[in-house]
Amino acid sequence: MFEPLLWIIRRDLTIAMRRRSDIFTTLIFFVIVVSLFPLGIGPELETLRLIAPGIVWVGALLASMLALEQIFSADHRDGTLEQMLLTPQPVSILVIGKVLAHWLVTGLPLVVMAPLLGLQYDLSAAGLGALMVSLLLGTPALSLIGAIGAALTLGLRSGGVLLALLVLPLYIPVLIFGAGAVEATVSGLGGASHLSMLAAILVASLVLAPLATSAALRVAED
Amino acid sequence: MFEPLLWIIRRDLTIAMRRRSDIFTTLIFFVIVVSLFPLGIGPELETLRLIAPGIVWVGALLASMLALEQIFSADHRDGTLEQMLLTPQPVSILVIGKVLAHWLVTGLPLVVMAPLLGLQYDLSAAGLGALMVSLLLGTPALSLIGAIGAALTLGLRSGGVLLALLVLPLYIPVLIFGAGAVEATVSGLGGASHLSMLAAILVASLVLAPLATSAALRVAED
Amino acid sequence: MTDAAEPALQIDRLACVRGDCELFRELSFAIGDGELLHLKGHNGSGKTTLLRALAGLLLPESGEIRWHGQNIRSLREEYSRHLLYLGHLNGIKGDLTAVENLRIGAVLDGFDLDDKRAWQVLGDIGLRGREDLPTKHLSQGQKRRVALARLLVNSARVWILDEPFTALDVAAVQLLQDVIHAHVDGGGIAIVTTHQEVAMIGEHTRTIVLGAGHV
Amino acid sequence: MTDAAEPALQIDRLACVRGDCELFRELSFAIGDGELLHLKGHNGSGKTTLLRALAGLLLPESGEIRWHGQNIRSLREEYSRHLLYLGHLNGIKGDLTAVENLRIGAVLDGFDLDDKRAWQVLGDIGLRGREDLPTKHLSQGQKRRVALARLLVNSARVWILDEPFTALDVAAVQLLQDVIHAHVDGGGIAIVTTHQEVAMIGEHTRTIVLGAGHV
Amino acid sequence: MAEFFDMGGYALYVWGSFGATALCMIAEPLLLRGRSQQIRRRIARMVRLEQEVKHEGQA
Amino acid sequence: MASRLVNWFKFSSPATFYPLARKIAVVSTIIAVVLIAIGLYMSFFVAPTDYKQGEGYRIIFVHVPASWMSMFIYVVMAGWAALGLIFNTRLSAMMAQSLAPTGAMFAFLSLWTGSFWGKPMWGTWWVWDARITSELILLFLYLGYMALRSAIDDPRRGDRASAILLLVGVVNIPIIYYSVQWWNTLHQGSTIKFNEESSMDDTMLITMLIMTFGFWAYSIAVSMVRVRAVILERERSSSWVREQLGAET
Ligand code: HEM
Ligand SMILES: Nc1ncnc2c1ncn2[C@@H]1O[C@H](COP(=O)(O)OP(=O)(O)OP(=O)(O)O)[C@@H](O)[C@H]1O
Ligand SMILES: Nc1ncnc2c1ncn2[C@@H]1O[C@H](COP(=O)(O)OP(=O)(O)OP(=O)(O)O)[C@@H](O)[C@H]1O
Ligand SMILES: [Mg+2]
Ligand SMILES: [Mg+2]
Repeated sequence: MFEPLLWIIRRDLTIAMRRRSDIFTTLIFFVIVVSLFPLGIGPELETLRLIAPGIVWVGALLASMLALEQIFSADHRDGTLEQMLLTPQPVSILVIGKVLAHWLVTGLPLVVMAPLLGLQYDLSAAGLGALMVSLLLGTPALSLIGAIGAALTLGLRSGGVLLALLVLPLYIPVLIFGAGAVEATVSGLGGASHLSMLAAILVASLVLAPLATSAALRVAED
Repeated sequence: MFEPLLWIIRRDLTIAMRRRSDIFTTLIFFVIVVSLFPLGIGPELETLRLIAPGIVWVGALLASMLALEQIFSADHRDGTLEQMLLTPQPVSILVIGKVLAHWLVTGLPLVVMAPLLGLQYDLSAAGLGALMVSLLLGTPALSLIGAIGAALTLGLRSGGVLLALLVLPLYIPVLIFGAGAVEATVSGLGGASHLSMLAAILVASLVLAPLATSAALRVAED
Repeated sequence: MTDAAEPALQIDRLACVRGDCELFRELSFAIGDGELLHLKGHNGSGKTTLLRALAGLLLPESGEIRWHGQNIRSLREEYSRHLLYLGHLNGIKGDLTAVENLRIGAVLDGFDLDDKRAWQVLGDIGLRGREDLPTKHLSQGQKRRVALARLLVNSARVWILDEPFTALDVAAVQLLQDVIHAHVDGGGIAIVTTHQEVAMIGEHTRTIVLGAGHV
Repeated sequence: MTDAAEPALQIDRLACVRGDCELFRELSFAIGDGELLHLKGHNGSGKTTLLRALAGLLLPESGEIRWHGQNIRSLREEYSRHLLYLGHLNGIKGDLTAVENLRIGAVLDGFDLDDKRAWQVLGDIGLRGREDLPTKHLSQGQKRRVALARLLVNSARVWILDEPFTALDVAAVQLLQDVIHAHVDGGGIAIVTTHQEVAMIGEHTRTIVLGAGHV
Repeated sequence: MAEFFDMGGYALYVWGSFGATALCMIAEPLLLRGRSQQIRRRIARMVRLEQEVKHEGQA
Repeated sequence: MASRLVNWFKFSSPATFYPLARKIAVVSTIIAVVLIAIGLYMSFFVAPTDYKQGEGYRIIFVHVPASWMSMFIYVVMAGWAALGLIFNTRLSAMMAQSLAPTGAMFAFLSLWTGSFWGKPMWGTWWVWDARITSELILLFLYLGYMALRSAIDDPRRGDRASAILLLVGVVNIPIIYYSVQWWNTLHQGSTIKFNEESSMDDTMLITMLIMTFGFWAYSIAVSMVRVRAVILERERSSSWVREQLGAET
């Protein structure tokens, strides 16, 4: 059970390494979106500090969502996805592998980059730490949940916007606890309870999302 | 020269009417994204009022950008785009027609919807007015500029994120003056100067963007 | 315009490259009014590429295509006015009806086509009763017929047809052949590719084989 | 497992619908060990659809497919273990080399394939010297060979091959035929479609024609 | 009567709510009726066309 | 037992359900009209004026039934979706499909009437209250379901994909609800809360229940008419539809 998982991850990471530009596009999108807000809102640091957790989190959420559009589509087009559905391995295992690889490639860079963006918004050191931890717990959950949407919209015409429509409402709990953790930390209340909720969501989606995703993939290959 | 323009618009509007769901998807994406921020930032109306112009504008910008992904792709796939390049009409005219139709279908609903979202953020009546006017001037400019990016990424694999990367930097002036107009109005300074800058940008992009777009389309059909 | 003795369309040392591979080079020939050019070659030999270059859709690697002595890149819309190109794709919108497709095509091609004439032409080409269905509900061959209906209403001088016979049944193939021959006999130019065994031989038919290393 | 006299794969009153149109209905047949089934039918008659249903990729409108008496929907991965499906798509990643593709396929199919054996098999199938190029740089026929290399390393009982001969040259077609016959002679099951004129006739070949209204 | 419609000063809000609700719950069945009639007409036309084709084939 | 099962599956065939749906639609239309008429009468002429909110509170008689219906319909749709996935019956997906627009409409009405209530009570059209926010998200879930359905051309694929979406959504609703509530309470000390203790007058409660049942009957009626349209459209090439239409026209 673990060997196929590791091989899938290895496979997807190898492919990602051979076409590196895809990784950077997501990261740069994140940076641009987050940097857009000060332009729209104005440069007052007090305001920015107030809204920083929300903005960074929404930015990460949008970036992760846009990157997800691609998670299954290449495999769908070249027929490797249908082969995966036909292996004796449980499809959910393969889904977990693919999502994990995808997160390593697109989610982890966001986590690493976020503190830098937090500095732009004058977040305190404690806030930056909470931001990183909350993203570290939250973005994998986003990837897992988003994979369901990606599988449901696989091969459809209006893919991008439709994916957003399906997935964003489901992202809301992650957003609330993620941004909440940072805010609670900044305001001195301590973000531990938020973070444990995030961890709970992560575990729950790790269990449930692959099932839904593999069902959706079977439908898409029908 | 005007007859083909009108026919292109009529054509695209007819098609949009026959598949109505595409229109709503963009609009709903806009509503969702704008509604995400309070969830990340917190429900205090004073903060929200402060950041409302920026948030609504960034939301409109992202929605318009995602919708643009589709502007040429259907025509590219079914071969009508190459036919358009082969008509005796100047391609820029056809581009203007298509962008205008696209804006009527995806941009105008955003303009109409924006005041409702402004209400959620407790904007004043004057602010709502300025928001509508600035979007009315700004979103066509966004569509015109974004069409260049859509033409450049036509038929490419990682279309969505790449388009974002190309187009977002070009959107920044529109965002600054658009959100600025609303803020200036709300704070009692009057948004007229911002709005006239927006109008200037609109006129400039009306002249230049179709040329760039048609050049890009020729390359895409090569 | 220019000297009448000069052939209308001249291809001068044309070379085209797709991806890594050079499809043809130093290709030169000319076509005059009233001529039909039958382009042959195996799959992937570059027929579509050449036709797209002739239509001005594709920029050749080197060489020139001249319409009455002038490079088509500088003529642009002036050249398109005389051109009708039908590629592998039908170029019709699935959400519009056959009549709407035909009329919009006509307007963009710069002439007017009233509703009655559109219905009539579509009836002639074998779509009676389906003129106002969205074309996405038509079968493959019927869609192809909608695209071909343009040939009956257009007054372009140069027809560039890439595999026009695909998906057509016997009756439609016959009809299309007649239309092409009538066009050529009327002084028009037609450039056609097809893998099917179709009698393209008329009085003024010439054949060019691509990919065999010679013209 | 169950009664040996019972055929391994039973198709019971199967019906499939694509879009609006019913491709076949009340289709029943059975295939036992050591049999080769040649599926025929014109374009769009539903061959691919049937094969995908047999592979468990497609949910039929009604009817059952049974493997040793049990519905394949309830067996799932248990059935996939005995299955090798090769569709219109090659199912190989263009960014990975042939060796990587083959080895990953093997791991997912549940057995181990060392590097040496992978190189050897790819050499056997005519890819010597191209084993570690990213497959996107291979020609169409070479890509198909990479996909077919799976047949040489797999121990699946049921082979479902959708147009396996496309893009292959004469030598490769011969090789593939031999491989299929060896598989069938060894007690395996093979279900094959092809439009090409290929000698699929062996001792235990059966033919089913779709779209002609009968089985 | 006027007093009733005034709703103790809350006329806009009360009638705005009840009005919108009434509007939606009346419009929905009407739109639905239009749609099902359209579907009926389209299918009827399809059937007619197919029969025509059949007749032509026989003739 | 077995025979009863067979009986149920008989009605899961669109052809047998089509005429039955008409009967149900007629009966529930009558019930809906009667109940809503009584409910309206009671909400304006029987229910007493609220001592705190004056006449404005009468909005509750549409606001609360609409809110309840919007939530209830989503759960019913998810139930149909689960049935469809398990038993592979086409009719279940059609039922879910024909409930969706009505559910979305009630979600919208809940927000609309709530706003028209919030303005006089709180002085603002909108607050980011937990309950209101989760109703908004519910509306998004409805719209997502409908958008996914209409984006998929193959109806059978659409059935299954949207069923999965519904089930994922229904698992998420409690999570969303509690997360929003928590988000709100942690941030907000002083914003207005629903005054839940205000003891509800019996007539008010009864009126609200009557309106709710009226809306309920309305939903059944509308969805039955819509399911008939959906059945016709999806089964248009089958012989029974052709006979049916031939008989009607
Ligand atoms: C924008 C404004 C509003 C929105 C979007 C809104 C939304 C909702 C929703 C979704 C429910 C159903 C919740 C449930 O049953 O658990 C509900 C119920 C209710 N709402 Fe509102 N509401 C709004 C304003 C108001 C106002 C101003 C009041 C009263 C002053 C009010 C009073 C009630 C009451 C009493 C219920 C029934 C609660 C229950 O039985 O649990 N709402 N509202
Ligand atoms: N966009 C492209 N990028 C790279 N290579 C291409 C592209 N389009 C075509 N080719 C290659 O160019 C060659 C010529 O293609 P072309 O379509 O002109 O062939 P053709 O003669 O029309 O073949 P057919 O008879 O199959 O239509 C083929 O080998 C093809 O693989
Ligand atoms: N995803 C789909 N949606 C709707 N219709 C489809 C879909 N896929 C295939 N079809 C239709 O189903 C029919 C059967 O297709 P199928 O691919 O099974 O044919 P086939 O026998 O394999 O043909 P070929 O010999 O060309 O491969 C065709 O008419 C096709 O148009
Ligand atoms: Mg070609
Ligand atoms: Mg096939």
